[in-house]
Amino acid sequence: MPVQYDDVVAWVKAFASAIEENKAYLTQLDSAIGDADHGTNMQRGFQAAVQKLEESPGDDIGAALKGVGMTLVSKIGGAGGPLYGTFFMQMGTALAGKSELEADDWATALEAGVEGVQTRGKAELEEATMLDALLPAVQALKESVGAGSSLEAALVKATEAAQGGMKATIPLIARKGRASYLGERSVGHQDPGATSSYLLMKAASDVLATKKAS
Amino acid sequence: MPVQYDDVVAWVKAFASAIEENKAYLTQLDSAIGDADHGTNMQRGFQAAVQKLEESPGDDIGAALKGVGMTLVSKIGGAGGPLYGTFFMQMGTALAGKSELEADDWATALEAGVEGVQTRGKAELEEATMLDALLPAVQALKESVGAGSSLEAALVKATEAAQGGMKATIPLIARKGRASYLGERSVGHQDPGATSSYLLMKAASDVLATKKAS
Amino acid sequence: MKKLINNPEDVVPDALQGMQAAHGDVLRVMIDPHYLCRADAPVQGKVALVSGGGSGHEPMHGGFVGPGMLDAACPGEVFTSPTPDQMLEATKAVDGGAGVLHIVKNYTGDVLNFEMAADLAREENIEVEAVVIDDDVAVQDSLYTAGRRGVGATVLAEKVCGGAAEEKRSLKEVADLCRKVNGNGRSMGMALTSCIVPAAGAPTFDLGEDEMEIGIGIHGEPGRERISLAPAREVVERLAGPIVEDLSLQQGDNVLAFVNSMGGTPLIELYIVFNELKKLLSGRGVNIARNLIGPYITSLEMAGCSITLLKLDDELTRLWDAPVSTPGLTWGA
Amino acid sequence: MKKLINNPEDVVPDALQGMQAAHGDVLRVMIDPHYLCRADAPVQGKVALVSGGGSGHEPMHGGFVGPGMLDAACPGEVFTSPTPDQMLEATKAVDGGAGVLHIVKNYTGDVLNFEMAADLAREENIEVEAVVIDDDVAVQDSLYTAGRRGVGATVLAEKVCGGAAEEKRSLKEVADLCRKVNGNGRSMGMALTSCIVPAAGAPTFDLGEDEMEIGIGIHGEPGRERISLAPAREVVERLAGPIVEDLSLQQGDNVLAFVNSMGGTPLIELYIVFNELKKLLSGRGVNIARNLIGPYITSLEMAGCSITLLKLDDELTRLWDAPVSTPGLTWGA
Ligand SMILES: Nc1ncnc2c1ncn2[C@@H]1O[C@H](COP(=O)(O)OP(=O)(O)O)[C@@H](O)[C@H]1O
Ligand SMILES: Nc1ncnc2c1ncn2[C@@H]1O[C@H](COP(=O)(O)OP(=O)(O)O)[C@@H](O)[C@H]1O
Ligand SMILES: [Mg+2]
Ligand SMILES: [Mg+2]
Ligand SMILES: [Mg+2]
Ligand SMILES: [Mg+2]
Repeated sequence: MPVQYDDVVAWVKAFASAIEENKAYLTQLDSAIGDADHGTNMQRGFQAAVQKLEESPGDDIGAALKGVGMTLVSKIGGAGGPLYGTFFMQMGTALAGKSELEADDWATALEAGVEGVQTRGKAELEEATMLDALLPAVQALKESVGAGSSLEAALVKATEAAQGGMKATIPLIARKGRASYLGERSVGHQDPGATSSYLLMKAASDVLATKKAS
Repeated sequence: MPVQYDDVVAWVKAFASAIEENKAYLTQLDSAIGDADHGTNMQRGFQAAVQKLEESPGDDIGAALKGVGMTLVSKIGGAGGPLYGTFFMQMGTALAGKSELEADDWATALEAGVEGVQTRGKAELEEATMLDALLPAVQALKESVGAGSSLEAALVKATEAAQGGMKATIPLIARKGRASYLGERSVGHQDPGATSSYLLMKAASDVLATKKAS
Repeated sequence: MKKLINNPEDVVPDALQGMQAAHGDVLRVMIDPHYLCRADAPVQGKVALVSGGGSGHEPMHGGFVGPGMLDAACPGEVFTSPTPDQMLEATKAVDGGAGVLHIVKNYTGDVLNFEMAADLAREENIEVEAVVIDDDVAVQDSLYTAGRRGVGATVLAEKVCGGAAEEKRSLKEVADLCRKVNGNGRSMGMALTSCIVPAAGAPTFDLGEDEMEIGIGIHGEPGRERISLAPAREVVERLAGPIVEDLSLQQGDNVLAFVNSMGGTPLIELYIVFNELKKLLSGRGVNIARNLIGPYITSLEMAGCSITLLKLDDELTRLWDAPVSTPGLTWGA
Repeated sequence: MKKLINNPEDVVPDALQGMQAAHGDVLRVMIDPHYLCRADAPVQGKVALVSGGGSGHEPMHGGFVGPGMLDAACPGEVFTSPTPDQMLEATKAVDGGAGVLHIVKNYTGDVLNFEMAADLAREENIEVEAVVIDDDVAVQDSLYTAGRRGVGATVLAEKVCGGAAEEKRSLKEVADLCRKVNGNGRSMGMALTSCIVPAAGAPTFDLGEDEMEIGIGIHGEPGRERISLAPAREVVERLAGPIVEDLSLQQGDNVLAFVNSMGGTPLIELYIVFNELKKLLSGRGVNIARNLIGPYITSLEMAGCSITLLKLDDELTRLWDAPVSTPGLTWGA
C-alpha cells in the first residue's frame, strides 16, 4: 500500500508531537554540551511547519516537504534550522510532483535529504551530530528496501539504526557544532541533534505502523 | 585611685579588641537592617586609633582622646565615623590637659562625648541608635558617681544600663540611620551601633576592674 | 563568595588603580586620602562639583568624573561613606575660585561626613554649598526620620549640574539647579537577589527562590515589602506607580526615564522593563523625552533594577543634552 | 528563574520593542522578520555592515547599530542564530549600492544561516562578502572541528569596520580590515555562575560554590576546565596568558584591551581585572594604548568576564577612535 500525501503530513505532525513531548529533554541534552535551546528551537520550527501544512493542503508531496523545509529555515535558526530545513527541502526536491510514494521513493528521498545535511554542515559520521542517527538510518532503509522488505518493516529497521547511532554519540568526542568546543569533555553525552533525528525516524515508522493497523 | 593615661589607652585597646572579636557579629546585625559594614568599619577605625596611640605616647589624656577621635573620623567613614569620632573628640576637649582623672571627670567627659553624638546626629532616645546605649549609660554613671560610688562601681552600673539600652532597641521602630528605611520592618532587630556602644562601656568597666584587681 | 577580586580588603584600592590605568587621560586617582579628579583640575572660574559615597555603585561616582560632569569623586570603602579628609582634599584640589558644590546622597553617613568636610573647607576659605539628594520614594519621607535615600536622581543631578557648571554659572545657580533636579526626580528600586559585601562574605539578605524585594536600597538595605516573583509589567507598576504619583505627573508632561541595573541584571532585561515603563507612561499621556538605560548606580552584583523619572523642562533637557566626556557617560564631545 | 521578563517566549520581542522605544532616533526595529537598522538606512554609496546572532548578548549586536558601526543587526531567539530571511531583509534594507559585509561569529548556526542569506542576496544582485570571526583561544583551532568561536573581537571588528565604511572605503577593503581585526584579536572568557536560558528555565550548567569555569563560551557552553575559585590575578593569567602567546605579543606592541562583563559581573570587578591585566602586560613590555571596559558582549546574567586583546597599528587605532554613535558605544560624535 503506497504512502499517500496524508501519511506524509501525519509523519510531520507525529514528529512535531514527539518534539513537543521531548522538548525539555532535548534542551537538557543541549544544556550539557551546548546552549540549551535545541528543544525550544525544534518546537518553534515544527509548530510553524504543521501550521503551514494545515493552511495549504494539496497533494504534491514534494511541494509539501519543500514548504516544510522552507518554514524550518525561516523559523528555527541556529544550526538546526539550516540542517533540518535542508533535509526537508532536499527530500521535497527528490519527490517533486509525487502524490504517492513507494518504498524506494522513500529511500531515495531520505538519502537526498541526508546528503543535503552533509553538504550544508560538512560533517561526517562519528563527529557526534544528527548525522550519526541519519546516516545509519538511510543505510538500513536502503538495505531493507533493496532486500524487498515493506516500507513499514524497512522504517522499523531504519529507526533501530537511528537509535543505535544516537546512542553511539555518547562515547564520541564531538567534532562539529557547539559540542566540539568541549573537546574531550564532550565524551559521555548524547548528542541532542542525533536524538531529534532518531525521533524523526521513529515518527515515520510509528505513522506507517498505525496506517497498516487501521 | 585615679585613672591614669595608661588606663585610658588600655580602655581604647580593650574596645579595639572587643570590636575585633565581635566584628562578624556587628556586621551580621548590620546586615539585617543596614548595609553589612558596621563591624568592618569599626575595626578599621580602632585598629588605626590604637596604632596612633602607640606611635605618639604622652600623658595628656585629653589630647590622646582627641587624637583618637580625629583618627576615627578619617578612617571609619559611614555614620559611625563622625559619630564615634565626635564622641572621642568631645571627651578629649572636656579632658584637655589632664593626666589623671577622678570619677567626676569621667562623668563630665562621657556626658560631653554623648552630647557631641547627639548634636551631630540629631537623634534622640528610643530612635534605635547608639544613643539608646549611651544615654542611659551616662545617666547611670552620673547618678552612681553623684551618690558617691567609686568610678569602677559606677562604670559597672553604666555598662548594665548600656546593655539594657542596647536590648531595648530590639522592639523599637528605627527612626534614625539606615535602619529607619525599614519602618515597621526594623522591629525585632538589635541596633548594631547600640551594640558597639555597649561594648565600649563594657571595655571601660573591664579595664578598671582589672586595674583594681592588680 | 564568587567575585573577581584579590582580597576583600583590596577591592577599593585595586579598582581605583584599574580606573587610573584605564582612564588616566581624563582623570587622576589620588591615594590616601582617596579621591578621583579631572585630569585638568582645577578649572579656573568654573564651579567645581564634588560627590562621593561608598564604593560598590560603579560607575557612580568615580566614573562620572570628567568634563561636563563631576570635578571630583570620593570613594569610600564598599557601601561606607567616605571620610571628611577625602572630601576636603578633593574640594581643595578642584576649587577653581568659583566655589564648590557638594552633591550628597541622603544617608546619615554621607551627610555627616560631608558636613564636617564643608566646615573644614570653609575654614580654608573655600566657598562650599551642599545639596542633599533624597529621591527614593520607597522610603517614607518624614522630618522625624533619616528621610528618603538618595539614589538614581544623583546621576541625573551630576550630569545636569555638570553641564551648568561648564557654562560658568554661579555656585548658587548650580546649587539651585541641583535642588531642582532633586525636586523633580523620584526613584524606586527592586532586587531579585542580594549582593555580597566583600568584607562580610555572605549575602546581606536572603531571598527565597520565588521572592523579590520591592523598594530596596542600593546597599542591600531591605525594602518596602517582599513579594512573590512577578512579571516585568507588574514590577514596573510597583516601581513607577508611586513615582508618578509622588511627582504628580500629568498628561503632556515630558520626563527623562532612567532604567538602571543594580549590577547583576543584564541589558536585555532593562529593555523589557523600559518597554513596560513606556507603555505605563504612554497610558497616562506622559512622554519620555530622554532616556538612560544601563548599569549606572549599582549595588555590587545585586540583580534587580531601579526606575528614576525626572520631570523635564527646556533648561533641564538642554543641560542633559550638553556634552559630557567621562568613563561612564559620554556624548556630544 | 529570577528575571525581569514577562513570558519566556516574549523576551526577544519585548526587548526589541524596548529598543525601538528608547532609540528610535538612531535606529528602526523591524518585526517579522526581526532586524534593526539605522534610522537613515540605506546610506547611499557606503558599504553596509550587517551582523547578527542569538539574543542574550546585549548590547551586541542591536546596540551597535548606528553611524560609525553597524547598518543592521539580526537578533535571533535567545542564544539561537537568526534565520536567513531576517538577514536577507536586513541586507536589502541597508544596501546603499556599495555592497554589504556580513560579520559572522563562528558558530555552525550563524555560519550556515548567513551562508544561505548571502546566497539569497546575491540572487537579488546585492554584492555580499562575509567575514567569519573566530577569536576564542579557549577552543582548539582545527580544520576538523567547528573551529574557534567568535566572541569579543566581534565588537572590535564592528567598530573598526564601521569607521572604515563611513570613510567610504570599498567592500573589499572593509572586508580585509575585518579579517585583519580577526587576525590580530584574541579572546578568552570565564564564568563564576551559569546563565539561565529563559525558555529552558534552569541553569545551563551547575558550578559548585567554590568553582569557576575557565574558557566558557558566551552561550554558557562549557569551557576548557573547571577549577577552584582563584583571585583575580590568577584568573587574568589564565585568560590573558594564552592570548598573549597566541598573538605572539612582543615588547613594545600596542594593544587594545577589552575587559568584558558576561552580564552579572559589575564594573568594580572589571576594573580589578583590568588592573591585573595592565600589570601582566606591563611586565611583558606590552602597552595598552586603548581600552574598553564594561558589559558589551554578555551571556544573559552569567557572572564572569572575558578578556580580548587586539594588536593595534596606526590604522586600527585611528578607526577605533573614529566617531561612533550607537546605543551601546558613543564617542566623538
Ligand atoms: N555541522 C553539523 N552537521 C550536522 N549536524 C550538526 C552540525 N553542527 C551541529 N549539528 C547538530 O545540531 C545540533 C544542535 O542544534 P541546535 O541546538 O538547534 O543549534 P545550536 O547549536 O546552533 O544551538 C547538534 O546537537 C548537532 O546534532
Ligand atoms: N543619627 C544618628 N545618631 C546616632 N547614631 C546613629 C545615627 N545614625 C546611625 N547611627 C548609628 O550608626 C550605626 C550604623 O553604623 P555604620 O554601619 O558604621 O554606618 P552606616 O549606617 O553608614 O553603614 C547604627 O546602628 C546606629 O546606631
Ligand atoms: Mg543549541
Ligand atoms: Mg552600616
Ligand atoms: Mg555603610
Ligand atoms: Mg543555539
